[in-house]
Amino acid sequence: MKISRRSFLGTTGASALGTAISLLGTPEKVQAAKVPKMKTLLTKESTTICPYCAVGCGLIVSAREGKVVNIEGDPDHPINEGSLCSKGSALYQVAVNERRLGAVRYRAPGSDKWEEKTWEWALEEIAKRIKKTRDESFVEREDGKIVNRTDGIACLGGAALDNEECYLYSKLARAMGITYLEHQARI
Amino acid sequence: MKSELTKPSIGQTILWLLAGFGIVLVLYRFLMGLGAVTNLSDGYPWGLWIGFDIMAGGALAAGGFVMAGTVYLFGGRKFHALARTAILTAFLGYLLYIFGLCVDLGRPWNIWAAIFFWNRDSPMFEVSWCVMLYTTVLLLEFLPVVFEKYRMEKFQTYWKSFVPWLIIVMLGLFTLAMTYSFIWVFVIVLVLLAWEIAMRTGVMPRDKQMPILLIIAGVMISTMYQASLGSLFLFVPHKLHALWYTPILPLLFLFSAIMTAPAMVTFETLMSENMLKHKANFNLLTSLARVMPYLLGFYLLLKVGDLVVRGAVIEAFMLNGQAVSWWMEITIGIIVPLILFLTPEIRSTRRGLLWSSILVVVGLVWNRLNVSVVGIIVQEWETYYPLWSEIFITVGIISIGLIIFKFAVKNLPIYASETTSSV
Amino acid sequence: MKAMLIDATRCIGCRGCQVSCKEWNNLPSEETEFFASKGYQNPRDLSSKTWTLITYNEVKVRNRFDWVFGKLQCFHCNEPACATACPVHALEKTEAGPVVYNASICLGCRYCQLACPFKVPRFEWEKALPKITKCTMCADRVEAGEEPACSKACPTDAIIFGDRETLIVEAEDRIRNNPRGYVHHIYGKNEVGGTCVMHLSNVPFEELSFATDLPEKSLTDFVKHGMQPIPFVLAGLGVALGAISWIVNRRIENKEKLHSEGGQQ
Amino acid sequence: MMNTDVAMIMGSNMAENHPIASKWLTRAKEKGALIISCDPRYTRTSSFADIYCKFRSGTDIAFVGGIINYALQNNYIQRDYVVNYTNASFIITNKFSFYDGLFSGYNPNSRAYDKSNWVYVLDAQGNPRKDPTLQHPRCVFQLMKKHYQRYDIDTVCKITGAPRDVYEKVCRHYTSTWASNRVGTWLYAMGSTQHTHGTQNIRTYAMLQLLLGNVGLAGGGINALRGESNVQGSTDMCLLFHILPGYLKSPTINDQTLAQYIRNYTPRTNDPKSANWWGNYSKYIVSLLKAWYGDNATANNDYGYNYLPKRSGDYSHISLFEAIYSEQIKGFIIFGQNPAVGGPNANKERKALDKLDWMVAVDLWETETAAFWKRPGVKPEDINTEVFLLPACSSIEKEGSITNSGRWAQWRYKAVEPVGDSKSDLWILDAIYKSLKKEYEKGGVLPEAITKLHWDYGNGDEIDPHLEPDVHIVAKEFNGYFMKDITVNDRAYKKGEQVPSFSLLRDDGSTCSGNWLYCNSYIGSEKKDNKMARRGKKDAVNKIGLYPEWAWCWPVNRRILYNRASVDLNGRPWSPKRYVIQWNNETKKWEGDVPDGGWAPGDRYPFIMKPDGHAWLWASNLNDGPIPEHYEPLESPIENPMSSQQVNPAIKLWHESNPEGNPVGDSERFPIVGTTYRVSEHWQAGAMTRNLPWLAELVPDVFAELSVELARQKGIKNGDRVIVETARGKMEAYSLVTRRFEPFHVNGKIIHEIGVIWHFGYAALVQGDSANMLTPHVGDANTMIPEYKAFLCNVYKKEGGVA
Repeated sequence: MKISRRSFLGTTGASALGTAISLLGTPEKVQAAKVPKMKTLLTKESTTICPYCAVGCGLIVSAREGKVVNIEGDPDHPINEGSLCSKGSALYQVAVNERRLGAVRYRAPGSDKWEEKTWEWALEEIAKRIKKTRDESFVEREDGKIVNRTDGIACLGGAALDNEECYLYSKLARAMGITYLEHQARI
Repeated sequence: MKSELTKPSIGQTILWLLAGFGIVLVLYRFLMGLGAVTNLSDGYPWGLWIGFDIMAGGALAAGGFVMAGTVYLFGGRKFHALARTAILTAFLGYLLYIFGLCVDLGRPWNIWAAIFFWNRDSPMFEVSWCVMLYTTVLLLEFLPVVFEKYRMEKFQTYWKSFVPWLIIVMLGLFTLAMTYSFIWVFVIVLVLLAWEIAMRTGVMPRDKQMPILLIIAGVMISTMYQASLGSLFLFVPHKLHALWYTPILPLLFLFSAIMTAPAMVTFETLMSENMLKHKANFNLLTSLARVMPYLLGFYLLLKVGDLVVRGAVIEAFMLNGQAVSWWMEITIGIIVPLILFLTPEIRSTRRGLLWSSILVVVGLVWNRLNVSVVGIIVQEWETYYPLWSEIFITVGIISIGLIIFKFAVKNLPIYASETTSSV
Repeated sequence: MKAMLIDATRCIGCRGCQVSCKEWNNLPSEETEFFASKGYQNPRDLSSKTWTLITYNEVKVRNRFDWVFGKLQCFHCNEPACATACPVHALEKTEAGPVVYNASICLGCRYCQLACPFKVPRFEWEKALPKITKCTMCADRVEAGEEPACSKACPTDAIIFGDRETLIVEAEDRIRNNPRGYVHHIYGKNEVGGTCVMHLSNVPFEELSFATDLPEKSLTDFVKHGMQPIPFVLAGLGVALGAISWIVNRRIENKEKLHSEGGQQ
Repeated sequence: MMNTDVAMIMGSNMAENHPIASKWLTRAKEKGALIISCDPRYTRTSSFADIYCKFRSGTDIAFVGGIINYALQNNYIQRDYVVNYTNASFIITNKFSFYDGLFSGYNPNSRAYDKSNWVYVLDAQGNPRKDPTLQHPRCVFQLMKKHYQRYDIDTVCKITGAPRDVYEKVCRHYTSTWASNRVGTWLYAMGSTQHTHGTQNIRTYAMLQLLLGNVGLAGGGINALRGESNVQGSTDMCLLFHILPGYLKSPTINDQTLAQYIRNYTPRTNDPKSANWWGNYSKYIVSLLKAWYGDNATANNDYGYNYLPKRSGDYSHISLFEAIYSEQIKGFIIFGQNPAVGGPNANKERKALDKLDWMVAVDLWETETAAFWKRPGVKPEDINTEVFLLPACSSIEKEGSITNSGRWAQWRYKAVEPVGDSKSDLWILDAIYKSLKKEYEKGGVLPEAITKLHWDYGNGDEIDPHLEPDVHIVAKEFNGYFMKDITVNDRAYKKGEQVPSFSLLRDDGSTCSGNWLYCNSYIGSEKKDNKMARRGKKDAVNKIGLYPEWAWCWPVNRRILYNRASVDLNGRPWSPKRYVIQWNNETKKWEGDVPDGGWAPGDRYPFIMKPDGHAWLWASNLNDGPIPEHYEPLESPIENPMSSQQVNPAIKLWHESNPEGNPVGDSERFPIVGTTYRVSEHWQAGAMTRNLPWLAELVPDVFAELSVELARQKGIKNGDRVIVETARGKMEAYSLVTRRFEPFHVNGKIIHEIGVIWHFGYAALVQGDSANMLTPHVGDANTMIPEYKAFLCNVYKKEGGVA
C-alpha cells in the first residue's frame, strides 16, 4: 500500500502545483504587441497650400522644436479634403532634404566649382552687375520716341513664388526697365 | 596519438581551415546582416540553412532518440554500444544546430522570448521548445560519459536522483505551453510520476545507469519535434508544391526521421571506424540493416499512397524542376537503398552498408531541402540558389562538428563503454 | 473591426498612397531603376522600405483595353497566418483590426514570411539588427481615431476606411448598382477566412497578380490538425513508452533471472 | 467639376498631373456623369474615363471642329444662349473670305493678316448689326456653319487617326449637353496650348462650349489645369512681357503718354446694355502707378508713367533666348525656373547661357540651369558666365498667398525656419532692390525709375539677414488703399484705409492698387481682414462646391466667371438644380454667387469683359484668323489634307532666318510623331521632385513610350535603352513598350507616335537626358507658347544597351 500512498502524494503534489500556477493566471491570451503613439502628438500645426500644381490643395504641417515632423493633407480644405497625390505627400522631403541649398554660391568665370559666399557680398556684387549692364544697354529713345528700357537684362520665373513675391518681382523688374520678363505661363 | 597531434593530417588541416573560414563568415554575417552572406529574399526567407542545417540536421540527429529508445525502452540492449555514439552525435548535432539557428535567426538575442511569450498555435513555438528541451535531455543523457571519464561518482548519484523530477517539471511546463490547459498538465505529470514511482518502488524494473524517464522524455520530445518540423509547412498549402504538401507532412517527417536513424548510426559508426582505426561490432550493424528494408518500404508506401489519395500523382509526371527533384529524392533516398538493403551481398559488406546508409541520409536531406526550398514557389521571377558563403558557413559548421566529435571520441569513453558497461 | 476597401475602378494610379505611407512611417526610399516589365510600377516589389505598392496592369477584357491599378499591402487577415505562425506573438492582430508587430521580442525566424499567403512581411536583409516590417494599417492613427495615411491621401476615394461590415455592404452595393462594371467578387471577404483589406475590380483578380487559388478557410485551420493532437500524443507516448519498457524490461529481467537462477541451479 | 454631366478631358492628363482634380470628377461620375478622354496615348486619365478616343498629336482643331460640325448639322445647340449671349448673330463685313486655308487679308511677306477684313458690320449708332434669326448668310453663325462643314467625320478621322466609331460616340455624347439642363465641362492643359495653333485650339473648345451653352454654369466652362502652384497668381501679377499686374497692357512705343496709353487700351461701346468692364481701364492703371511710385506719382509726371519701359516687339520666352543667344542680353535673373530642362530646344537654351556675362539664379536646389557650366559635354573653363546661386526657402518656411487654377487666393503660413542660410524670395527681392537703390543713389542712367519707387515693407532701409519684409504690407499694397481722405457715395474713407472693392478705385491719384483684380482680398488693417486666409467651410446653399467663405477668389470673391450666362434673360437658371446665381423677383436681388455686376437680368450682357458684352464665337483680334482652322504642326508626317497651307500661316518661322540654329526635320528622316509629357510623380523640370528620394524612387529614369507595333518594327524590347532623335538633338531613354500607344491610320498612312517624359536633366538626385533637347523653337501665333507636343523624330535601339 506504500505505492498507492506515494502516488497519492505525488498526485496531490502535482495538482497543488497546478493550482498554484493557475492562480497566477492562465496564459490564454498573451498580449505582446504594442501600438505606438502618433508621431504628431504634441506638435505645432500650421496650414499651407501645396507648392506643386495649381489645384491648390491644403496641407497641415506639424512641427516640433522647429523641425518638421509630418506633413499631410488638410481634411478641412474644400478642394482636397485631406487627400494628396504622390508629390504633395512627398512635401516633407522638400522641407527635410540634404540637397537643399543652405548658402549663397558663386561661380567665377571659367571656374569649375562653386564657392560659398555671404549674402552681403553677393547682393553688393549683383547690384553692381545689374547697374553696369542696365546702364550699358539702356535705350532711352527709339526712333525719337521715349522707350526707357533695359535691353540687356532678362528676368525669368516666378510661377512658384507667392503672389506678394510675384508682385514685387514685377514691380522691381519694370522699375529696372526690363521688358524681357517671362515666366512659366509662356511654356 | 601524440604524433598525430604534432603532425596533423591533410584532412585535419582542411577541416580546421574550413571551420575557421566558416567562423569568419559568421562574424561577417553578424556585422553586415543576412543579406550580405546569403541569397535569401523576402520570397525565399528560408534557404539552405533551414533546409540543410535545421531540417535535415535535426532529422539526422534523430539517431539519438531512436537508439536511446531502442536500447533502453525496447530491449535492444545489444545496441548499447551504438547508443552512446548516437547520443553524442545527437548532442553535438543539436549544439551545432542551435549555433546554426542563431546564425540564421535575424534577432537571436531575443531567443529568450520564446520561453516567456507562448503561442501554442505556432508550430515554430513547438519547434523552439522541443529544441530547448531536447538539447537539455541530450545533455543529461550525455553527462554520464563525462562523470565516467572524470570519476565523479557523487555527481552521478545526484544526477540520477535529480533527473526524473527535472524531467517531470520540464514536460509539465511543455504541456502547459502547448495546451494552456492544467488538465493536460495534470495528466502528463500523473503518467510520468506513476512510472517513476513504479520504478522507485520496484514495481517496474529500472536501468542501473540511465533514468528511464529521461529516455521516455527524450523520445516524447523528439517525436513531437520531428513532427513539428513537418507542421511548420502545413501553413503553406498555396506555396508548397503539391508533390510535398500534404496534411500528413508531420507524420512523414517523423517517420522518415526514425527511418533514417539506423542508417545514420551505421554511417557514423563506420565513418568513425575509419577515422579512429577502431573496430566496431559489425554484427550489430547488419542486424540494424535488416530492419531498413521494412522501414524504407513502409515509407515509400506512405509517400506514394498519400500522393494517390490526394490525387497528385500527375504532378510527378510534369516536366518541371520540382518533379525531377521529387524523383531524385524518391530514387536516391528510397528505391535504390531499398534494393541495396534487400541484397544480402551488399548488406553484408562494410562498404555496401556504408554506401546504402549514405544514400538514405542523402535522400532525407534531399527531402528536407525539397520541402523547405525547392518545393516553395513564390513568384515567377523570384528564384533562390544558395550563395557560396551560405554553403561555406554550413560546411564550416559541419567541420566544427567533426572536429569536436573527433575530440570527444578521443577523450571521452564513448567506445570504451562497450567494454566497461556491457549489459 | 476596422477595414479598408480598395476599388481598382476608381484608382488613377497617382501613388499618393505609396508616398504618404512612406511619409507617415518615415520609410526610406529605395534606389530603383526603371522597371520595365510592368509599366510605371516601381519599386519592383514590396520590401522593408516599401509597405504598399501600386501595380500597373495592361489588361484586355471582353475586347476592351484597360489599364488597371492594383494595390499591394498587408491584408490584415481576420485570422492572420503570420500571427499564428509567430512563436512569440511578435505579430498580433489587434481588436481594432490592424495586425501589428513588436520588434523587442521578435526572433527574426521569418516564419511569418513563409506563412503569409500574400507575401507581405518583409525582412531587413541588409541590416545587422534587422526587423520584420510590414504595413500596420497605421495602427497608431487608427488608435487615435484617424484613418490610415494611404486611405486619407487617396484623391478619388479608391481606398476607403471604415467598419468591415459596413464596407462589405458598400462593396456589395457597388457591384449591384454597376454589375457590368465589376467582377462579382469581393476579394478579401472570404479569402483565408476573411481579411480587413478588401478589393473590388473590373478585371479578374489574377490580372492584378492577386493569388486566386487561396482557400476560404483560414490557414490557421490547416495547422490546427497538426497542433491539436499534441497533448494526446504526449500522453499516449508517455503511457505507451512506459508500458512497453515495463513489459520489455520485465521480460528481460525475468529471462535474466531465469538464466541466473538456472545457472545457479 | 462635380456638377457636370459630361466631362471632356482633352490635352490634359488630369489624373496624372492634377490627381486631386480627379477627386471631383469621381464625384461627378458617382452622380452619373460621363467622362471622355481624348489623347494620343492611353493615360492614367483614360483608365478612369468611360470613353477613350485616340488622336494624333497636333490635330485638336480638326477633332473638335468635327464635333462643332456635328453639333451644327444636327442642331444640337442651345439656341437661346447662342443668340443672346454670343456674337453668333453679328453680321461680318463682306471683305471676309476664306479660301484654301487662308483667311482674307493675308500678307505672305510679313506672314500676317490685316484683321480689318474680319470685323463686324456696324449700324448707325456704331453698334454691331445682328440677325437674331441667325439666317443672314454673313452672320457669324452661318459663316461658322459653312467653315466647319468641311470637317465631316470621315475627314476628321482621316486627319486625326481617331477610330470612326469611337469618334462618333464622342460627338454624340458630348453634344448631348446642348440641352439647357445638361452641362458639359472641358478640361485642358499644356497638351492643348503647346502648339503652333495653341490659341486656336482653346478657341475651338470655347466655341463648342458656347454653342452648347456650357459657359458660366456650374459644372461647365473650359478649365485650364495649370501646372505650377501659382502660375495663376504669377500671371495675374503679370510676369510676362506684354502685360502689367491685373492684365493691363504693358506700354509700347506707341503709347508715349499716359493719356495716349489709356486711349489706346480702353475699349468703347455704344451699346447701353454692354457693361464693357474694361471701360474702367484708366482707374486701374493710375492706381497701379500710385502703388508703384507712391507720392512720387503725381498728375504732373503722368503718375510716373514714363519710368515704365515701352516695348517695341516681341519679348517672349523664345525671343528672349534668341536674344541671349545673339548676345544682346548680358545679364539674366531667374527665380525658380529651369529652362535648361523646361525650355524648348533645351540644347540651344543651354548654349545661350554660355554667352551671358552674369546670371543670378534663385532656387531651392542646384538646378540644371544654375549648373549649366558643368553640364555634360562642355568644359567649364570655356564658359565665362558668372553665376550667383541664391538659396531660396521652401513654401512652408515663409508666409504668403498663392492663387490656384480656380482663382482662389489662399494663404500659406510659416511652419519652420528656413533651411540654413536660405531666404524667402520676398527677402531676396527686397534686398536686391535695396542694394540696387544704394548703387543708383550714386547716379546712373534714369536712376529715378529705381530710386523713386515706393518701396517700404516694414524692415527699414538696411539689409538685415534676420528681418523678413512684412508680407502683409505687400498684400495690402496690391489690394490697394486710399491715398487721401475721400468720400464716395456718402461713405467717408480715410487716407491709408484699405480699398474694399475695385469699383472704388479712382483715376485721380486718390487710390492705389497694385493689382485691381486683387482689390477686395485684404480689406482692413488687421490680419483678420486678410480674406485670403479665411477658412469658412460653408458651401453654397445648393452644394455645388463654391465654398464662398474659404479663402478668397478674384474678382471680388466671384467663384464662377460670367455667371450671368448661367441664367436666361429673366434670371432663371438654365439648370436650376445646380444654379450659380438666380434672380429673386421679390427682393429684386441676385442669390448665390457674387454676380458679374448687380444689374437686373437682361439689363446687361453677361460677358462683361468684352466690349460688346457677348462671348466671341468670332474673334477678329487674333493673329491667325477669326475662327480656328486646322493646320499641321511645324513638323508633321503628312501634308495638310484640309488645305495647301501646311502650317499656321501666321507663326514666326525661326528656322527660315536661321536654319542651322533652329533646324526642322522632315518626315523622310524622321517619320515618327513625337510628343512630350509629364508623369504624376515628377513635376515640371524636376528640381522639386527629382531631388526627393521618395519620388525619385517611383520614376528613377527617363523613358520613352512606344507601341508594340513600332517596337517590333524597330527590334526594340521593353526595357531596352533607346535613342530618340530629332533634327535638333538626340536623347537616350529606357523604352516602355506598351499597348497604350497604338499606331494611327492617317490619310492612308500608318503613323507611329512615341512619347517621352521631359522632367529629366543632369542635376539632382536622379538624372537623365532632357526631352526638350528634341523640341523645336517655334511658338503659337498669338502667345508664342512653344510647340512641345508635336514634332518629328526617329527611334532606334542603342547598341549594346540592354537594361
